[in-house]
Amino acid sequence: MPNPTALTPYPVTITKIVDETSDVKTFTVEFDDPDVMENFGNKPGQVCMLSIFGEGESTISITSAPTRGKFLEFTVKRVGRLTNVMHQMEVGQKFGVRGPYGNWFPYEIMKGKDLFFVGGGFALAPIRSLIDYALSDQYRSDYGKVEVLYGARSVDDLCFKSDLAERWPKLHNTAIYTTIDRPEEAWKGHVGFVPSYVEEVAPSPENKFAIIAGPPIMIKFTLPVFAKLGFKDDQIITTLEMRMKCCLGKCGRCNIGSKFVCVDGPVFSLAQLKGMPQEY
Amino acid sequence: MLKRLLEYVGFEPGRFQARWISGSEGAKFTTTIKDMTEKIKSLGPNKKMRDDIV
Amino acid sequence: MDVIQQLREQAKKLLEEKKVDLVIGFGQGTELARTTPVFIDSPEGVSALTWGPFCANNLAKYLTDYKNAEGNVAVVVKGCDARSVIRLLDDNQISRDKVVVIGVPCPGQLEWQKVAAEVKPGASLKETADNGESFSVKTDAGDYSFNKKDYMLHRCLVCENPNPVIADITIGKELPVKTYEERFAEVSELEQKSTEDKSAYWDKQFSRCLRCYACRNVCSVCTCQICVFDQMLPMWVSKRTNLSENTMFHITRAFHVAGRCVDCGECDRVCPMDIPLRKLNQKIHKDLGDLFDSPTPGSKPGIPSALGEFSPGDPEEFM
Amino acid sequence: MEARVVNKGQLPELLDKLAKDYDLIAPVQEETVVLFRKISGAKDVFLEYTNSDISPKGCFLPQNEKTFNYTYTGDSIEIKKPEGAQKTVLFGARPCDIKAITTLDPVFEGEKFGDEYYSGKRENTVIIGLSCTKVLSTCFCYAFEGGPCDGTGSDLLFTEIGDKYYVEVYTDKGKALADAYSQIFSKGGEQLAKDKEELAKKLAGEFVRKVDLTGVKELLDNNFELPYWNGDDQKKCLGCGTCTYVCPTCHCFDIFDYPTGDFTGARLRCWDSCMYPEYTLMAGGHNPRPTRKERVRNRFMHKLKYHLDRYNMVGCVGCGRCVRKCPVNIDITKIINDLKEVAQNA
Repeated sequence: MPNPTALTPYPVTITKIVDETSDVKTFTVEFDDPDVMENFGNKPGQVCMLSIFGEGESTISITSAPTRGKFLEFTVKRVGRLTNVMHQMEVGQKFGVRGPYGNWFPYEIMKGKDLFFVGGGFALAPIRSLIDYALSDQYRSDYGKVEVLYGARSVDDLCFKSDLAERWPKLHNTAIYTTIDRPEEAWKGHVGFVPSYVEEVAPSPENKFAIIAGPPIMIKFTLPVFAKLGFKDDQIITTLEMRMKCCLGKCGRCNIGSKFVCVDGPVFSLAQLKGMPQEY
Repeated sequence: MLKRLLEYVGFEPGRFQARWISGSEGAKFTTTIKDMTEKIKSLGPNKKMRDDIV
Repeated sequence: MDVIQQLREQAKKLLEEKKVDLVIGFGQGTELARTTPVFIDSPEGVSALTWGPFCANNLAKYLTDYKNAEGNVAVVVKGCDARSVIRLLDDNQISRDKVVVIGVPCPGQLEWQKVAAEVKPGASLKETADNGESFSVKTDAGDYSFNKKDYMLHRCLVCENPNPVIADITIGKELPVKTYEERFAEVSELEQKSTEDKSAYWDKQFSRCLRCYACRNVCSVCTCQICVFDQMLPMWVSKRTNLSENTMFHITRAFHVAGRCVDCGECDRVCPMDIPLRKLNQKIHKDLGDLFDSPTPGSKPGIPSALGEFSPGDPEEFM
Repeated sequence: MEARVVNKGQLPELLDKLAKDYDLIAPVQEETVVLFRKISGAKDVFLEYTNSDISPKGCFLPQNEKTFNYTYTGDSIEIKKPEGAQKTVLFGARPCDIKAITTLDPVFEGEKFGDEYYSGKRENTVIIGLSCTKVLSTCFCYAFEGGPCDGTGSDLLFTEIGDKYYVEVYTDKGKALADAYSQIFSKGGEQLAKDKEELAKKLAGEFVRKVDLTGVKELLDNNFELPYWNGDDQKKCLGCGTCTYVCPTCHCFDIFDYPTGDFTGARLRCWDSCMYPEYTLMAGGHNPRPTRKERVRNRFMHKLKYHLDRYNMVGCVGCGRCVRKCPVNIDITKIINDLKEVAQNA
């Protein structure tokens, strides 16, 4: 029988808070009850429902790969009521988490392929779980070259600076391309929008998957670039964001056609998306 | 208008009062507040629009 | 030529001469005794227009949807609907030159459920006629007569003015304006009751409310951009139904339209739970009369909204 | 199929007994509206109705429901759940409404995750259906394999024949209840079975609303952007929630927290409607269904296609409430017939 108590959140304690940018923070949390973490079994790309009692719940993707350890990381941008309260919380405080929900990146069929990640703004978070998974010691050998192209409006808006600058470049067979929209003196790296940068880097389509996540405007201009480079629709994977309340496929609001993003998604290939009504 | 509407819907008269008191009429202010509190005390706790969440 | 013929002629002319790009009128509904709003944008489409004792909707509500659309709009209005047009104009919700008002003096509207219960199911309507005290309804399964006293909507029994007070085109002849000695009989009768009885009466009604907001969405003068009950940030009121939030909703809704409600009675008609909302609005109309002796809003152009204006003669109960 | 007989005269006695032993939910009349409420005895029951104004869906998915109480101080979290569902009997529901409950089952119990609140009530409730004796002009349950005397989903189905009720036992739960009150549920009744067949045949001929679904699903499968959806329906729709709140197969709900103190409160669940503008409004301001056209299309696509795609059951049971209650007479049967024509000309 499917888990009937799915609506009840489990308490977690905040163990670390990293200020990614002025309005984006990454929370590292651990379950108070260790064996909840034990058989939590989250896979890269899945989401959780975070509960701040008194404010409500919000769907946030797990940004830490399951291989990183007995904790979960959530990157939260200050947008609405709940996220505002979260941004005032300190280490040691608790909130509720339930999940994991949704499907996950098809890392099985990605085995033996190169991976080209494209992230925009703080939306690098949902795909970071797959990046770390692919770069993890257990599974690194399963994947080819791992490239990450990441862009943000300005230096202050760059998320996961330590991963981008120190941790990821040192790992085997990786290439990190970071860009900001407009030039700033302290910035030596590439300047320009993500779509044009992808055109510059011009990844070859064969034996490669492109995983894209970012604001709709960025995705709108990046997809044609990949098409021009010869990527077929089922080689391009993205993760969607929708308003969600139950995250269990019942409350009916996150539907695109007959698919519920919270149960059949949030990870979709471009081929799937093209087969669905353009209402998202 | 609102006072009559509230009474029409079943709030006790006197539970809602409106007074125009200028900054200099300190005395009138105190008497008005005193009258109101007595009136409301005599009416007892308000039963309408009670929150039912326990 | 009967009203329906004239209606179609006028609409056709307006569309052909490009005076308007859209005519909003009544079309035959999916039940014998029902009509449904139709939006006609081509001269050939006017054949869908109809008229009769089943045109209860207030079409003025749709004018706010087209206030920024390019092109003009014609709308068919009854006496009560015309008051909505005036109120929308006084509130600057719509611009006069973009609207062509087709006024039809209204002999009263029947309650479709009551008529449907009498008529043989599946019959289709042939024609209707107003015979003063009753309506004759001819169908392909026999003819019926419905006397107004029992089958008409209550609001039509105390209709203030069947003739549209604003109309660029008037179709059909003027109808006598009735006067009533006690227009607010129901309200006064409820006013006399004790506080407990009044509270019990309204608690019983409001406890049934589903908060489906049909009464708010059908109201032609409810024209806020984002209603306080739809706001998420901050979330003033939840979508939960309980007596206290339902009571708050109805008091707030009635008070927000105080001085602008034209008493078209649509909120009362569309409520799926038959909550007597007109009895609530009528109380405000009665107070408007008593306190500021202002007539029903919209009954004449240029009446200031009672809560939007003040004059030295206003009563000052609160001094 | 086992059968029983109950004399109409003994119905009040049965209902009084049920009201004592169970939470009895039955149709009552308030002013001019027929609703389902918990009643204390037979005197409150009102059975002279064909289609109640509100469906008995609230018996399983109440309009408001508390999922749990919480005490939260930022450093400690405590969750207390309400106690489970009581033993309940739902009496007097019509076949179309009961069939609607069977369309809700896969949503709440079939997906990857269950729902303890819904399942708790479902297991603890005995459904006693009541066959129709009349057909309204807005009824079209025949179009969805239902029928005025169809027993799908009922534990017991009463059919009024003369001064007796012919009772069909569909499930063990029903049998257990019938046996528990055996002095009222007398055995036999086989000869009444024929009378029930005649009643069913008579009623089947009384439907006036012609609904023909052929070709509609296929048309909707291949066409999302149909010009039909730009038609009058989306112009006249007022965007109120009436059609979804009276519909027995609508299951959308909203979850939110209701603080009752600085650190205490309750997480509540209540009905929601896809016709409201902020139903899909996201925190960032983006709304995938911004105008009434998308919302009206989504509602009817859900009823006629999406529910069928996910659970292999059409999302409508033909009760006709939305047809009756829509302030501007948007009619799902007209939409089905129009779509059939669109499919034929395509």
